[in-house]
Amino acid sequence: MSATTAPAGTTRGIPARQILRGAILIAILLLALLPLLNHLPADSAFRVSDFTVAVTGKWICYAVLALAIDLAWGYAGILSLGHGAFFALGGYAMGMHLMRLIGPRGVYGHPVLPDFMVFLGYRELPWYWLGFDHFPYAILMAMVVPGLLAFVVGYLSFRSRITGVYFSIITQAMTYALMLAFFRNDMGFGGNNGFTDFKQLLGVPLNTQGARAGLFYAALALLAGSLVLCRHIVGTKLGRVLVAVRDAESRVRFLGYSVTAFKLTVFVLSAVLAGLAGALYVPLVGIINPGEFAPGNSIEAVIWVAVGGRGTLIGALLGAFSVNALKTWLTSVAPDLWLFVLGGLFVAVTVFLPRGLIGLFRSAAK
Amino acid sequence: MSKPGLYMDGVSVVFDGFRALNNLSLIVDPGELRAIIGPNGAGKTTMMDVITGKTRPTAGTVRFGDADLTRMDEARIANLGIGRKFQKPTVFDALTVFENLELALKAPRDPWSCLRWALGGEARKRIETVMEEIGLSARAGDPAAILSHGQRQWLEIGMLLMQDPDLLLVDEPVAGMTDQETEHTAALLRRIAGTRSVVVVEHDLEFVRALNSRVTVLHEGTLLSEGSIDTVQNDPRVIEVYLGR
Amino acid sequence: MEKRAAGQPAARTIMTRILPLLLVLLFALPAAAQDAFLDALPGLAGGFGTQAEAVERLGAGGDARALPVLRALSDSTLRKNGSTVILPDGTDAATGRPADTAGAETVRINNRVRSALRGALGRLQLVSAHADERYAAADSVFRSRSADNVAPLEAAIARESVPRVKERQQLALAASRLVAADAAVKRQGIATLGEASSEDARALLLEARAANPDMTAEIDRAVASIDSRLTFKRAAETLFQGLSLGSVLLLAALGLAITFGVMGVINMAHGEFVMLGAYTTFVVQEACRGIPWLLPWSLPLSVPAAFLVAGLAGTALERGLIRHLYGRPLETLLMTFGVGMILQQAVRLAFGAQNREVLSPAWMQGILSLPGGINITQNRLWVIVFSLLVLGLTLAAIRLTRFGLEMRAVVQNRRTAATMGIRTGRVDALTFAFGSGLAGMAGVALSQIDNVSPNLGTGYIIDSFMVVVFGGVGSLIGTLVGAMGLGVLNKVIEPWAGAVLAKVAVLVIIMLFIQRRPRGLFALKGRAAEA
Amino acid sequence: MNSNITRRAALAGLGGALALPAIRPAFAQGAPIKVGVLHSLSGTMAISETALRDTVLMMVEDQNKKGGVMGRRLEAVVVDPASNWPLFAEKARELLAVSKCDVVFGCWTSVSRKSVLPVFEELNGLLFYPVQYEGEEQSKNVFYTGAAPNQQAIPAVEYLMGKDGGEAKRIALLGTDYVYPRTTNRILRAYLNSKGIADADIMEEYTPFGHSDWQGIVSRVKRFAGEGKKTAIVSTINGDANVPFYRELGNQGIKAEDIPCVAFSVGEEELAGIDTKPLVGHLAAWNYFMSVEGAPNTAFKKMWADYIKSDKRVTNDPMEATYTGFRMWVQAVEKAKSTGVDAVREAMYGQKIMAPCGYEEVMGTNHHLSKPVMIGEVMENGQFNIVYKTPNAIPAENWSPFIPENKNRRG
Repeated sequence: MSATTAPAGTTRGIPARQILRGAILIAILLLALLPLLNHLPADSAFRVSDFTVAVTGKWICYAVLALAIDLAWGYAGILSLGHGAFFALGGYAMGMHLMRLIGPRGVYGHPVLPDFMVFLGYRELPWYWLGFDHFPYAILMAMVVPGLLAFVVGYLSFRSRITGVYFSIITQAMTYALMLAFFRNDMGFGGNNGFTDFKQLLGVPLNTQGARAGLFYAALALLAGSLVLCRHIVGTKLGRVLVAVRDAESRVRFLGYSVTAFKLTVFVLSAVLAGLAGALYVPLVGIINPGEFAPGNSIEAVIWVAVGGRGTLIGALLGAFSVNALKTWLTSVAPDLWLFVLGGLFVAVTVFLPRGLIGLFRSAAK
Repeated sequence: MSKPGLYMDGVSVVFDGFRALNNLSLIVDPGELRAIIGPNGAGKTTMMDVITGKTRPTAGTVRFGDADLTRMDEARIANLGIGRKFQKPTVFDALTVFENLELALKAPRDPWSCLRWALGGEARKRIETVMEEIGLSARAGDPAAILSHGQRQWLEIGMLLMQDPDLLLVDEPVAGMTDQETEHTAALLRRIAGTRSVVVVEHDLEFVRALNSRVTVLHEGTLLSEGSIDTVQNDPRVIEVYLGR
Repeated sequence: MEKRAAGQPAARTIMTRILPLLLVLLFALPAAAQDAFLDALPGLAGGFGTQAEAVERLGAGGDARALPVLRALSDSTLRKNGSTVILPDGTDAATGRPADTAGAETVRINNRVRSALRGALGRLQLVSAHADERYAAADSVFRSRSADNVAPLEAAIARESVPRVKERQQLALAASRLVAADAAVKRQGIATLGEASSEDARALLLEARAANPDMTAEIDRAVASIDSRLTFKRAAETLFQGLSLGSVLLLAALGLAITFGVMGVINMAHGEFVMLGAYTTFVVQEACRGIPWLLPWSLPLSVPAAFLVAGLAGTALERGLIRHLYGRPLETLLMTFGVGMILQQAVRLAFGAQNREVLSPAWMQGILSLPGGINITQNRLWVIVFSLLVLGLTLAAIRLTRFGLEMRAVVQNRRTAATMGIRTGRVDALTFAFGSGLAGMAGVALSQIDNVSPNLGTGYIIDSFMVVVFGGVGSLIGTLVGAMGLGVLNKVIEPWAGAVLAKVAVLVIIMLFIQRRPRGLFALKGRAAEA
Repeated sequence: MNSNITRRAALAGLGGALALPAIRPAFAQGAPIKVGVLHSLSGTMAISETALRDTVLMMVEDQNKKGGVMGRRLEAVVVDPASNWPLFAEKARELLAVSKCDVVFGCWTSVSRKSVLPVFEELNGLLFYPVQYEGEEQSKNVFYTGAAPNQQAIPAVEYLMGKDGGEAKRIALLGTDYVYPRTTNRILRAYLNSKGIADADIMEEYTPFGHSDWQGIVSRVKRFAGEGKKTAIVSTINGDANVPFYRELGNQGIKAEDIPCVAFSVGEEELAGIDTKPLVGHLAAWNYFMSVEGAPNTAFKKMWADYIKSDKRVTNDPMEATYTGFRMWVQAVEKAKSTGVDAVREAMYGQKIMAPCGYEEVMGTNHHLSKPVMIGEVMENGQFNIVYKTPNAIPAENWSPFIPENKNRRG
């Protein structure tokens, strides 16, 4: 919290908060060590497998997505069930860049067109593919496209005072519509198969330990940066207006704040963060496909935040890591039963732990 | 530059065939303190809603100075200098008393300015003064959620003061207050009224008497009677409405 | 004279090759009809080509013994042992004596044989005692495109007393005349077909157009005349399809209109309740298998069963979990998503991931032909009727019953209702159970048009929410109009945008509409709505 | 009956992941050979893929009864990629890098295969892919035991245009909008053009996954058929969408005699969810039908019925392809005397096996199996009446000559 907060009466929370802050720092440092441990000899007890590095990198991207959702939902009360769409759009922007980089190494050896365009009979690159051969442009698009979509949908909705579950339903329909649209082969995004078989990024071949470590650190940097940014925002008056909007939207209006502008700001920012997370996610997992737009994905991401504890930022990270780790573990250990465990967890947390795991820790700390 | 006044002429609001306001006209001069009374369903709250932009009138003119309020949304109207205190005290539970007042403080209201906002010494002083006034200095760091009902009323009045409006709309300010607090509120409102217009909606006739102001009586969405409290109390139409036929 | 229609050049060359053989047979027929039956019979045990030929000969012979043989062949109950053809009762079709059934195998046919079979059976059944069989026979003859049918059809028409059968026979006659050798007869056929309003008649005419260059003008006129009626017919059918899609949406959304629209509970497991209803239908059907006379009624029986099962599941969900989350709709949404995951996997483990087969009773199959040649499918019609019935019952339950009154009271003012002695907890549970039960009933209907699989519900949940929001939350009439409107809109867009874009377009239109009217088509107005 | 199997599968998964020693007859020596199973057990693809998981587990159990491979026990490692494509890649990496699987049987959809392909190539793993697909691919780390387009689509259309198939002159290509139908239809269009069928006589329409309202499309097909030429439907409709599609065909009274419909993705498993009476005579093209006669198939069907403890569950083409692939892999390992991927790959080329379809199938150096093509007509009992078979197994053309760009292909 910022210094503007009045000094009196808040002493009780401080030790717990410091412990938490220390824990985050340690966790980030430990994460930063992972790729290094990957280089240890295979027989070392501390060696971390390729799999662990890759899968942790993926979780980091999910954590950024969770952070973005928490900023909008936990602080401004905007529950978007379409954040997966922003994530996927960012991913598609990066995917388009990676496809352009394949160049003549594709199966059909076409110098410009990606394979799927060749066998679907495209003669030339569609206009919206132009420019994606440049990395900065692709990164820019990974932010602009989700941001723009969030702006349009947000502006129309917030202006019409569509709130709460109605907004959730609208955003859910948005991601569903996008999923259907991206499944169409005629859209020029590879249909159901999406983009795969990437070769390189920034001149580095992708399927190497080094590239994976690089991507891992990029994701970690994005996570750290997003966390710092989000914490800063929620510490300013902007953050306090957002909380006010969450708790009593119309009261904020009578104070003279344009609720639409504030909601729009945070929603667009959140979408941009989600887009960046998606952009890093794609080279890490090696595929982007319209399945990422599936409404279930967005709901799951919101559930990570709920599990961790919303409105705390750290809870979002905790939720994203714990739920996904659990999912990775269970889909191998109990392939037939993991849905029960995960579904049961979602039910239990929402009913019995309204403040999530973080709430549990905090009450334990007191 | 003179302070603006409120001007309502022929205002009607129709919900699904039900006339909440019916051809209501009302003028509040700059600096005036005005009490508005009326039985339940008389249209008091709807009138406030129309002035603050929450409800669009079906017909009629609402002006504040030169500004046409029927074309503006709540935030713009608030920024024109119209503040409102709700019947049910609405403060931001998750924020502290200090933060609640800080949000209300008159300052640029766009997101970017809020992001770059830093609390200056003068602003802090103003907040502290108001906290003093509303008797919440000791609770500055407590979240509003743990305040008592009366304290929440005070906090909301404090927020209204922070807004520094030219017109205050106050809806039942003394509900849940002790007699002493009620007196304190009346005095406060009388004092404020010197520099700005104040419209108070209240049921408590003792409190209205204590305000010592012009009184407007609403009934079924129209103006029934207007004048001093004594004039109004002796108006047979008012007596009929309040005591029934 | 040709035995079969010769529309295409390829078919024609083949026909000319076997034509001499057929002609010989034809002339031999009157003299030795009985021999022809016995001659043709062993052919049924041969290869597909031989079979087809044998079938045609059996049909042309008009021998009474051919009918049971051909029927058995069509039902795949005919068996063969070497070249002996065995009827279902175990007798040798040739001799009528019990046959050696050891090692006998079912006679299998393919489409080519089936096609010949239809023509042959059709001709033999023109004289059937049942009007339905005669109708079907006329239909078969219509498709078999053989000039040989002219005489039997003329005879049949002369005898026929049932108008709809007669009409069908006349059409069949026209079709048969179309391939006649005589030009005048042909013209007669063209004229009659030109008055029909079916795609089949149009196809026949166009087929004849290629074969008869000298009659192009007349055929074109006839086709144009059909087309003018087809435009109307197609518009009517599109409307029906839209209403049908709408009725599916209505069914899926009705339960939500109660749980979400009335109670404000976002139940993401709603689709899973629909799925439970569909599986209940399956279970009821399997239970009925033991009692054959009950089997056709398993579907109607499933309706109350599905209502109960989904309703009980709903009660358990409401009492066990949702009631702890009242006033927190977003948490309810997330929680019920978890419940949905669990239900889906539970059903997958209990019933397997594969689709389950739910039969359609005979009265739901096939096509209903309306005047003007408009064809509507029976099962879709039933779904529309069913959806309107369910809507009617729901409205009646809310407006006319004590429960409905209490429900409305609790929705409008919980505290006042409680002080008046209404047990609000019980009303909540019942309302939610009622909404869930409606979802279960939707599942019964969906089992007739979609997969009965654990994923059944997932495909409907978003559409259902959109319908409720579009129609106006809290308004059942809004849900009806919303569902039907979206269904028709979808079907109108579909032909020129394709199925995918039509769906996307409808979603975008709804989203834009909701921005303009956040409370939907039938919004509750006034102070109550502001709260 | 079914929960029994799933529980067993779950236990197998547990055992695999935790590496619990199974109670088994003694094996000669050496660590167990790990067999990865990468099929979706939840989500949209579970409907098709769970049967393949069971098939692999059945094969592992059977092989262990025979004493394993080279005296070493086989151990199945089951994971659930949950119909989620990035999860497929993640699970593939886990199977190879963490569980150290020597071979993986898995994937159904093309996109799942495309998703795991870079992982298999990077870590030099070995994948057996058992489903018919669009071709245009050949990875040294994958053996494709399902059909390429020339082993399914083209013979089927040839049949439709022949005398027995009704001499179709007009073809409606209906498919789900994804790469397999798109590519297959592109190949078919080129093929049909080469046979003198003009573009005006070809209708092409795509629908989304899980499309459930076929009224409009089926009536458009009827209209398309109303042009006076014999019309047939070629369906590449995928998975869930088939049940409502066939129901609509039946309800709108489209009989196989009038407009036959030949499908490439509809097998016994899919028909299990449909009342097949109105569909009698509609066709499917595969390389195997459960109704194939002969000793190899009888043995296969018995093995399945015994394993699944039910005589109601059907076998289908991808299961047969899984079976064939598994047997071939065992033969190749025994020939190479190693489970090393490079050694096994070399040993795979030219492997022969008498497959349940009743033909001897050979693995080509193009990583694809030679396969016979069979056309079956739907019968009332949900099985197929085989109306046509190629005399021999046909080698796969995974790079279709009907796709002109293949001329520029690298390598």
